[in-house]
Amino acid sequence: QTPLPNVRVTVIASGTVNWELQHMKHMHLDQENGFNLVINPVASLSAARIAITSGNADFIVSDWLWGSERNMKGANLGFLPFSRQIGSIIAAKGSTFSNFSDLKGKRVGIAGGPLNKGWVLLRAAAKKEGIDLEKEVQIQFAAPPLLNQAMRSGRLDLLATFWHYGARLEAEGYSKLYSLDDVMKGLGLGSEIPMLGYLYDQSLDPALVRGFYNATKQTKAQLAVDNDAWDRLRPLMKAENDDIYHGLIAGYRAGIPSDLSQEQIDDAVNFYKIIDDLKPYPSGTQLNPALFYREP
Amino acid sequence: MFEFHVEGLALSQKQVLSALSIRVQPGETHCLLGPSGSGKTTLLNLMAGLAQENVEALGNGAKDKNYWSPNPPEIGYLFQQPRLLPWRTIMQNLLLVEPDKEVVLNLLEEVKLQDYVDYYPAKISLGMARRVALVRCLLLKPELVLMDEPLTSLDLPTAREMRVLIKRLVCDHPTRSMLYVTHDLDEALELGDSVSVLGNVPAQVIYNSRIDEVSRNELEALLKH
Amino acid sequence: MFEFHVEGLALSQKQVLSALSIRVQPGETHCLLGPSGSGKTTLLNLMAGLAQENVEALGNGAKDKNYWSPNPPEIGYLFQQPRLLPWRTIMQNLLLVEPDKEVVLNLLEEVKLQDYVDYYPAKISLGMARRVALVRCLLLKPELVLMDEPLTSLDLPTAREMRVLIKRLVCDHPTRSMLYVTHDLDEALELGDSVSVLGNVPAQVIYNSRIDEVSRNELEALLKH
Amino acid sequence: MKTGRLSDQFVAFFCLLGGWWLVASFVASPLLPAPLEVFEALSKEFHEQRLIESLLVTLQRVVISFVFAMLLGGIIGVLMGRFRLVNRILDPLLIILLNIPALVIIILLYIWFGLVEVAAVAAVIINKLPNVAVTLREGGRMFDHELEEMSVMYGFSFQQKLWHLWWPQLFPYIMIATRSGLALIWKIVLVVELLGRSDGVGFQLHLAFQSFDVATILAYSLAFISVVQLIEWFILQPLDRRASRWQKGGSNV
Amino acid sequence: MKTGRLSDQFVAFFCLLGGWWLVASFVASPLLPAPLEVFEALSKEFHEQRLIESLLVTLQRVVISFVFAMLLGGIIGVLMGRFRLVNRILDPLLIILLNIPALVIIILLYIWFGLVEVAAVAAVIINKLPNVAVTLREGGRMFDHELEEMSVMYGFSFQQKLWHLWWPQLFPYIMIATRSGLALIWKIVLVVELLGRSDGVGFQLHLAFQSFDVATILAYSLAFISVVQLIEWFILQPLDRRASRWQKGGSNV
Ligand SMILES: Nc1ncnc2c1ncn2[C@@H]1O[C@H](COP(=O)(O)OP(=O)(O)OP(=O)(O)O)[C@@H](O)[C@H]1O
Ligand SMILES: Nc1ncnc2c1ncn2[C@@H]1O[C@H](COP(=O)(O)OP(=O)(O)OP(=O)(O)O)[C@@H](O)[C@H]1O
Ligand SMILES: [Mg+2]
Ligand SMILES: [Mg+2]
Repeated sequence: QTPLPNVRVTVIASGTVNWELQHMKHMHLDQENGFNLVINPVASLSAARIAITSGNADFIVSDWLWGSERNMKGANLGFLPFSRQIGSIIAAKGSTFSNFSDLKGKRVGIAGGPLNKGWVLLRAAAKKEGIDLEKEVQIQFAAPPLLNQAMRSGRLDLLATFWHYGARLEAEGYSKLYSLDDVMKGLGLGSEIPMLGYLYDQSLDPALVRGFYNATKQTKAQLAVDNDAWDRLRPLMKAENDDIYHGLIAGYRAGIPSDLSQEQIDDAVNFYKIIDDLKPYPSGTQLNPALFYREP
Repeated sequence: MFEFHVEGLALSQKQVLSALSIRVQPGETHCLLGPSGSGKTTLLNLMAGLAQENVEALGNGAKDKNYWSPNPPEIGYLFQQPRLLPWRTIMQNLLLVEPDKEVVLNLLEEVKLQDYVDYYPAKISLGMARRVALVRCLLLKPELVLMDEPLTSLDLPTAREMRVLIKRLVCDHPTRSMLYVTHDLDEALELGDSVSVLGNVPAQVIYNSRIDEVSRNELEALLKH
Repeated sequence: MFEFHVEGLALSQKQVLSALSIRVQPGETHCLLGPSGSGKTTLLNLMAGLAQENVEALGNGAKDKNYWSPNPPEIGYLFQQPRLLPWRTIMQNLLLVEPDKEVVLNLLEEVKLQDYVDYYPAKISLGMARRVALVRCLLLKPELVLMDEPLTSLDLPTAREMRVLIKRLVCDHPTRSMLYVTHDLDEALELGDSVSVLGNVPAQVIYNSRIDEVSRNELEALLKH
Repeated sequence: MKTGRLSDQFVAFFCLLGGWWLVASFVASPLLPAPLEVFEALSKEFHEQRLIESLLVTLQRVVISFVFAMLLGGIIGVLMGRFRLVNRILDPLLIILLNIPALVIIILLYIWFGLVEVAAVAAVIINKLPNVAVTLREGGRMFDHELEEMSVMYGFSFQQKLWHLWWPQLFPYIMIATRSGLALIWKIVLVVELLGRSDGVGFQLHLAFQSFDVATILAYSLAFISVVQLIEWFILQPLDRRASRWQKGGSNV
Repeated sequence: MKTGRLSDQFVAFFCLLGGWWLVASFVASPLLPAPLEVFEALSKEFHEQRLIESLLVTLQRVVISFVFAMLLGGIIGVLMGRFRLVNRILDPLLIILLNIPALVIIILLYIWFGLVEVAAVAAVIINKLPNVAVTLREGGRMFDHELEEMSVMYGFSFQQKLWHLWWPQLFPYIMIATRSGLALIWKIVLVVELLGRSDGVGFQLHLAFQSFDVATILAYSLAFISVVQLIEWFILQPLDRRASRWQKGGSNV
């Protein structure tokens, strides 16, 4: 009996991916699908990206935007859907925004930089109404924990952040301002494209990729219904209270994607164009759909 | 009259000065002789009020550090080493003490260094540096001048000229007093009005007299002790 | 015989040495007199082969920097300033030159500094530091010793003892030669076998003779030029 | 002489460039872009009007932080070097400030004062100040005792001491603090911008970094390095030369 | 004397602690935890066996990088200080290395050599080396010309020169490089660990940052600062004192 091949996945130690993989490992879903899962925790997304670029990881989780950009620069990455979560738009307590023109002059915090998906979608939607949000609001890019803090101390009116940071704020009584799903539909992107996914190098053995994909799907299916499994994961989640804990579970479950459909891939291509058009100097390049993994 | 009195002094636990008194009459020059390492420089430093670390003044009067009676005089001090600022030219060094360029140039001419005003101290010879230091000291106009072997490292004719200069500007000045440390008996006899000889370390005054009451041979014998 | 010849030397574009030759007989002592700033130290540095920046040797022989004929001798050099390592005690300074502690202690006793072996240079007087430097130089056993005013800042009796020491260890040594720079004519007359007088800067030899063919007065007159 | 010196540096510069170009064309990976690609990225950033603007913003932060850090750190350092008591009391604080991670200071200041410019600049100053202090403390310790005594005896005024006595002795230490200071401050400004500012080179670098755009990263780095190299050539090296004139090996009389 | 010196520092230390405690209890926010909370976080990390382990891993990286950076940087710096030609040729390279953002070096090395320990340590060394070089270059420049000549005339061997002539003159510069070096290296190690290691204090710190656990962040910072403070008390300060014995103000004969 030959030992199973190792599959190395580099994950952020405190991130949602880690929850999923820990469960997979615990239930031996990796062995069942013909590989041995090795989890390498790192402290930041950058570290994970370096890991796959330098060949020290087989899979990492990132968004397809990054994957496609790397591919344009000569990499050969593939994408397995991980989550449909895009991010959250959170409003300060007591604020009332009904349309985009209310946002004029407001202080908007954006996590991660100008490519934050929620922010891009907002801008695209506002642009349709003839408002250039980039010029009309006071933008504050910063690291997500800092922005959460700024929100709590009343230094922001609106916040576009990652969903698990948003979930914490929601648990504290802040409200989501926009449903990004609606915004996307408004932009003609109706198919709920998963933004985050497992990126891997396409030279990886296809059988392993398929095995890994199956294992994640089985894991997700279990986590979608099994509450006991979550209790086991709770220490990893650093949830200060039950509200946050349940918020995080709900968020995870809401993000579980389906297999990629052609429609979703088309939407991704369109979405890419929207982002490109929003740049001050659009590059005019197109998303290469070869990035996305299709069931053979 | 300036009277200096100390009960004793120790540097880093080593006693360097015994109890001693030095008296300088106003307008007069007092020469100080003594073997190498006997404590002359230490004595001058103490007189000048230079705070040294690890100093233990001994005896009474050590607390208030008032060694002078009645009052500490205004003091100018020519150190044993030139102590010029190496990063300033000769002229710049002197202008720090006397801003009037004319005065400085005149004195520099007297020590025959008028051609070296723009030289840095590292680029002149030791004897020249000593002369610059002498000029700097002569630019001050204090009540009491302390000079620590000002004319070593100079050739005989130059030393003689310098001696004349010092005599003219300090010794013959009616209100300026001087305490002059030297190893050269001729110098002492020529410049001094009175003389003290220090014994070996810890220094004490083993002889003190007016200069006209002492002969060269006597002094030489005293130094040999 | 050691013969040194240079066509001229300029430091930072200023000519310091003219063409000059110095001859030292093996086993003899040659004294060098000259006014302050005339170029004696520069000459000694050149002899010792100390590379100085901004030096322009003038004339022939300047290229290969071979000023000695037939061959450059082994040289020991007592600098005009003590140049002790300030961060090492007297003893450590000397042990760097002569590892045998006994020998060092013996010589230190001769200059009466045996009690100061563990002192750092900043804590001894200038005259004492000079004596330490003298000891360090005497620890070397070269063919030719260069000494640049070794006995300034010393009182008369001590200077006399040092002179005796130098005479015993260097001048009377059958194979050791010395070039001795001084401003003190008595010293020159006592120690030297021959004497040269340098003129003012740029230095050149204005007088050269065996010591027994010259009188003190003659030398004094020469120095005044 | 002067041209010789500069041309030497140019030769060294071009050798470096050549070496880089050789290695890059040998490796031929976008992760090690050739000089040309970097210059393309540079001109792209320039034409899209980001380069100059970011550089100016960052330089402004660098200059302000530099001035304050050098002044405060210098005074504290010299006092610590001169007076044992000051040293003993401030030393633990210095160690703490020196070793507290930049991240921590930046976060705390951002939290307390909000994501404002003052917090950013203050964070940089607090990060750099202990370095200056540590450097100038050694300078203060090495002051020449004999010259100090001389200045007292010859009645130097405070200004005279400052300019003619202390400054020349502190000069090498100030140069160390300046050179490594500029570099350090610029690096901290990058982190500060990365964590909580929306403009400046650090922000642009972060964007480029997110898409692993090494050419752009290098382009911005080179732009800043060029600025520093100009400062080096036209301010620091002339100062160096002026200050070493008096030394034995100095080149002027 | 010695106890007096240490107790002074303890007093200063406790004053600091007291001040912190006062401010913290006044502000009463989890973002400025009181000393007690930090110590709780510390003991929690200690009991969960992360503290010592992370600290050891990080310290190991710090020590290795420190040794190499000091050695290489020191040699290069002194040579640059002594020889004008070396200086002119290496100067542009030094400026580049000094000012290239740490991030860039770290990423490039990780990408080229993979996420291995060697790349991490090399990145730290390359980051720190130019700082050491810049510092020791000034040291090399200030060498005493007269003592140098003396050592030649009195036939000092290379070892004698190294130990008795050069080392004491370089000492203050080495202390600067050591003190600010330890701090800088530790900070870079943090970034290196953040970007590509799965252990060490930098890794833990960043995890704490993501959940905004300021108490834990401070706990780890304090743990490292304590280590440095111990180094300061038991290695650097005794060295300082030994090296200043010979000065005019020194306390021994
Ligand atoms: N900082 C110090 N610590 C300990 N001893 C010292 C210190 N400074 C000087 N001494 C000692 O004090 C004594 C006197 O030194 P001082 O410099 O006063 O001598 P001096 O009479 O000026 O000698 P010279 O004629 O050689 O200049 C010496 O024995 C010296 O060792
Ligand atoms: N580095 C230098 N650059 C320019 N000129 C110099 C330099 N060094 C010495 N000189 C000049 O050379 C001349 C001779 O100096 P040197 O030190 O040889 O004199 P010296 O004969 O030893 O005098 P002293 O008896 O005072 O020691 C002086 O006029 C001095 O100004
Ligand atoms: Mg003396
Ligand atoms: Mg001389």
